[in-house]
Amino acid sequence: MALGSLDPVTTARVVLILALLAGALFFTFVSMVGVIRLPDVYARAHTASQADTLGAGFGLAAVALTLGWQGASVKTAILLFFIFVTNPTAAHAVARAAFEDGNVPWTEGDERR
Amino acid sequence: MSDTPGAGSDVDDAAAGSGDASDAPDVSDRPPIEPTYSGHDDRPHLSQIQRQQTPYTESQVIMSTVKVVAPFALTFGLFVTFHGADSPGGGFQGGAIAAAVVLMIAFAFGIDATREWFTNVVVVGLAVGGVLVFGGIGLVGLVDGGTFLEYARLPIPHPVKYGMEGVEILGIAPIVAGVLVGLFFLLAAGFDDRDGAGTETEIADATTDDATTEDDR
Amino acid sequence: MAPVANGRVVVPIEDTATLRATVAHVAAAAADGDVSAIHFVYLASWRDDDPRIDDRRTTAQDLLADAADWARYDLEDADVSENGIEIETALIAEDVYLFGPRQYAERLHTYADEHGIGTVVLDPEYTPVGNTTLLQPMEFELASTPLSVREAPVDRPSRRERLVSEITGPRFATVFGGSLAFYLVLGDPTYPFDLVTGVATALVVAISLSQVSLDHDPTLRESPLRLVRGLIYVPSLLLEILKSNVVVARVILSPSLPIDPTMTRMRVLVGSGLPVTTLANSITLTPGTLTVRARDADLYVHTLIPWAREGLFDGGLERWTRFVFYGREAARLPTPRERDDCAVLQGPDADEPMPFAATDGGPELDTHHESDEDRAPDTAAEAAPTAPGHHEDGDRR
Amino acid sequence: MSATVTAIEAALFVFVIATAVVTALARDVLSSIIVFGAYSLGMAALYTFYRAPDVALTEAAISAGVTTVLLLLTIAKTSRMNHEAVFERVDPTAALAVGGLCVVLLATVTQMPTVGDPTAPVYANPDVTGYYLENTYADTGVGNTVMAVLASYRGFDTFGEAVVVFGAGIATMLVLHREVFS
Amino acid sequence: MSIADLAIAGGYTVGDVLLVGAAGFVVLALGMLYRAVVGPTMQDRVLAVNVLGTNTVVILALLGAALDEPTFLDIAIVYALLNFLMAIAVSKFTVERGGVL
Repeated sequence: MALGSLDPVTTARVVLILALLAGALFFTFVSMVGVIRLPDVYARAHTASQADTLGAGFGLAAVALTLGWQGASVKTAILLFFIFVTNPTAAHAVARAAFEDGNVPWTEGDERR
Repeated sequence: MSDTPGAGSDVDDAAAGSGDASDAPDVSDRPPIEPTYSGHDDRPHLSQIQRQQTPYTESQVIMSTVKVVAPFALTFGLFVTFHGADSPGGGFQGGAIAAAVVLMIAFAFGIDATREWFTNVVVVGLAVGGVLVFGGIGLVGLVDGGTFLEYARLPIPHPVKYGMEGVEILGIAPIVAGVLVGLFFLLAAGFDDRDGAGTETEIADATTDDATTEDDR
Repeated sequence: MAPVANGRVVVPIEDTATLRATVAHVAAAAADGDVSAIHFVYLASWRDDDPRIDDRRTTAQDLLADAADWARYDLEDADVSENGIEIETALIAEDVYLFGPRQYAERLHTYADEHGIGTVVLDPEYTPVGNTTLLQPMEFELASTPLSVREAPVDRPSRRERLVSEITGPRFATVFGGSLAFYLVLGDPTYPFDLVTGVATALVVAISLSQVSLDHDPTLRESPLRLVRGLIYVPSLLLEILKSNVVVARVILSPSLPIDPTMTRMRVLVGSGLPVTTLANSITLTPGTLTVRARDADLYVHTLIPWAREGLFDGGLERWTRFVFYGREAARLPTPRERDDCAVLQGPDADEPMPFAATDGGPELDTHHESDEDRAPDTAAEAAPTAPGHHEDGDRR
Repeated sequence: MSATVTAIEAALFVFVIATAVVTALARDVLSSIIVFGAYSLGMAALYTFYRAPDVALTEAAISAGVTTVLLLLTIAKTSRMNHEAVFERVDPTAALAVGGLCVVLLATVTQMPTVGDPTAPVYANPDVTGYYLENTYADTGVGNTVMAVLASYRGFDTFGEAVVVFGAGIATMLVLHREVFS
Repeated sequence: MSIADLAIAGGYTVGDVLLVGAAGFVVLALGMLYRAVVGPTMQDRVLAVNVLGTNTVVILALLGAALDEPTFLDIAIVYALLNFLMAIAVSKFTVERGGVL
């Protein structure tokens, strides 16, 4: 059966799932590009904590939408909460460790590391 | 790291709470310190060894996050333990998660504070108690004239199901949690908590009688 | 009690189980003639201009009065006339949020200097709010001042008693309720097995973690309000994250990579503990800015692009955090730029040097023309400390 | 599940093998441990994909949380050497020996049944697996067969394992000769 | 019938699409692995593994939705919690300060 033959609510839901999945992949892709491309650990921590968190948010939203109204969907909300609380803290911990280790942040004109 | 033993023990005393500051000769010698908003660097500097002995605490951001996350994580660990019967999980996994919570707290608050909170009695009690409960549940069947771990003879409703739950929850989970936390504490104590830390002789000392180190102090 | 430097002592107090015994100990020392002046001080964990702190101030003042009264009773009981002995109380540090043991120690030291005091007597249970179970750093920080420190030789109540005293409090109820709610959300609230095990779980969690997770008792009026205001905050934060993520994604994906990373410092006006964590994590979550250090009230923020830096200095997130924790009227404050509370630490227009030395006693590092190749990252922290150099010319607010 | 390898399986295999090789070859022990954490992430996803959530949960709880930390503590308390090179220099003889062993072991893989194959011995033997799968709920009243096997059918075995875990803890304490719990 | 079994186009179901999405996440994870391997600093490696952990959480959740096994979310929650432990533990150890605990 094709997508068009479904009732509008389900169609909208499927489209939304696909859109969220695409968003998740896009932002995780941005995160990956950033982690590989950016010049030093602080700059990498930016994308690692932010683009990736947003990507995870989109991905989990797609999962919640797929599961629909059942007990398990609550777990995606819990997951989202944990990720939004722990991810920035983890990035902060890493950046702080780098700072305590004496890494000077890269600035314009420095050699790429 | 060459350091005079005297300077090392000074910090040690202060940290240990005996705090008889009149013994510390260098306190009055220090230049008066102008209190600053965050004057970390104009304090008399600490050698590497001394710094190791200072209770190092994590940044308050990490501390607060651990404070928020820890109750949820422990609840989830116990949830996994309790729900081993009908969904993935069980005593082993739940016990490991609970132990991980203790580890998390140890990283945020420092090992000393954690050991003060999660005392030795609790650690050893969990491990030993778990084994005893597991064996005890097994022996009930034997006492009743059956075989070892014959849950059907337990004097409770749904004996088989709740017998298994009991073994998972009161037996395996505490053993795993207790042993993992115990191992963590053991490793964290390491070789270097004695004076002069970490040299070969110290490791040799650590394996000989403890009485010698009592004299050193 | 061993002779005290000049007979004048300061006792920082807090509502602890051993406070009474500590006061008795100091009074006994005074009765023996070792101590001629006793100053009880309460270090405020709030700021003067916080809304609705009158209750806490009153509580603190009552506690101070109690401590002074106890000391006088003890002196009377020992048949010592109190005339020769000076008993003072003070509520200090109301002008600033205190962060961590170092600032507590510094405040105590300032007070001691002003009143010619040479000794600090610590209640063994004294734990400055925000640093649960961490007396040792406080003692260590005090040890690096010229003050001599001693701990009142009071029997600590055993662990069990301490836990029991925690169990009665609202903290226990809060953690218990939170844990039970979380458990029932995970499980099935209509299934009796889940109810029973949920209560058991919540009991275990509350007994073990209520004293770890909460610094002070949640109040019935303020805490739910904060929760509601937090829920208002979440959507606006999400929108902010989404918006800046798109901007940063464009920067990262553009072939020329037009980034301008700079370390900045911003002094924020939020309390220690959860408020500053919320702010730091919000800053980190918003793309383009990353909290690298949260040292007391100073947040060291790494910014990726100038656009994010401007947004940071506008202080929108700081205002939101103040709204969540202190209410609507507290959110009206000048931006960090107007307050002159922000600084750029790198680049041609750097205002301040990078605070490496302040963090690990390492060598002073110049910020931007430091060649990175000749300094392996691992050895920087171990290098010998140099002479005391710069410190923040912080106006202590 | 067909016998062909799906996209996600292939990607996970590549990931797991890559992390395993890096873990083995990394010069610095600390980076080995960090990459080993990534390896456990891939393994957990793989277990999950093959519908072994119990194993995946164990992998997650033990490997991500506890093993990493215990290994870290061990190297922190002993000594860690810093090296310029990222990778270990490979000794050709040793590589040949290990490679040969791998080939021998991999040769047996072709003889293994595919995942979910109904003719695999583990399913085909009705006396053991079939019995567990069919009668667990009637016998014990629990839905998770893995747990029923562990705690009930093979309860004595599990008791032995629990005692082994306990004994291992005590033995470590004795070996380290630290009176931490005095 | 769960929405994961819903065929949308060319005989592929929503579950299939989610599985392909999960595979895409694994491929992205392979990219991050580059950073975990080459470093150059330890913090880079920790950071990369932390990102990998977040990715794994999403992969597990997607697998749970695609295969219609909601219990997989439990594993994802464990990872979300313990990934954080790993990040703070390792980052603390990468600071060459000794006596980290």
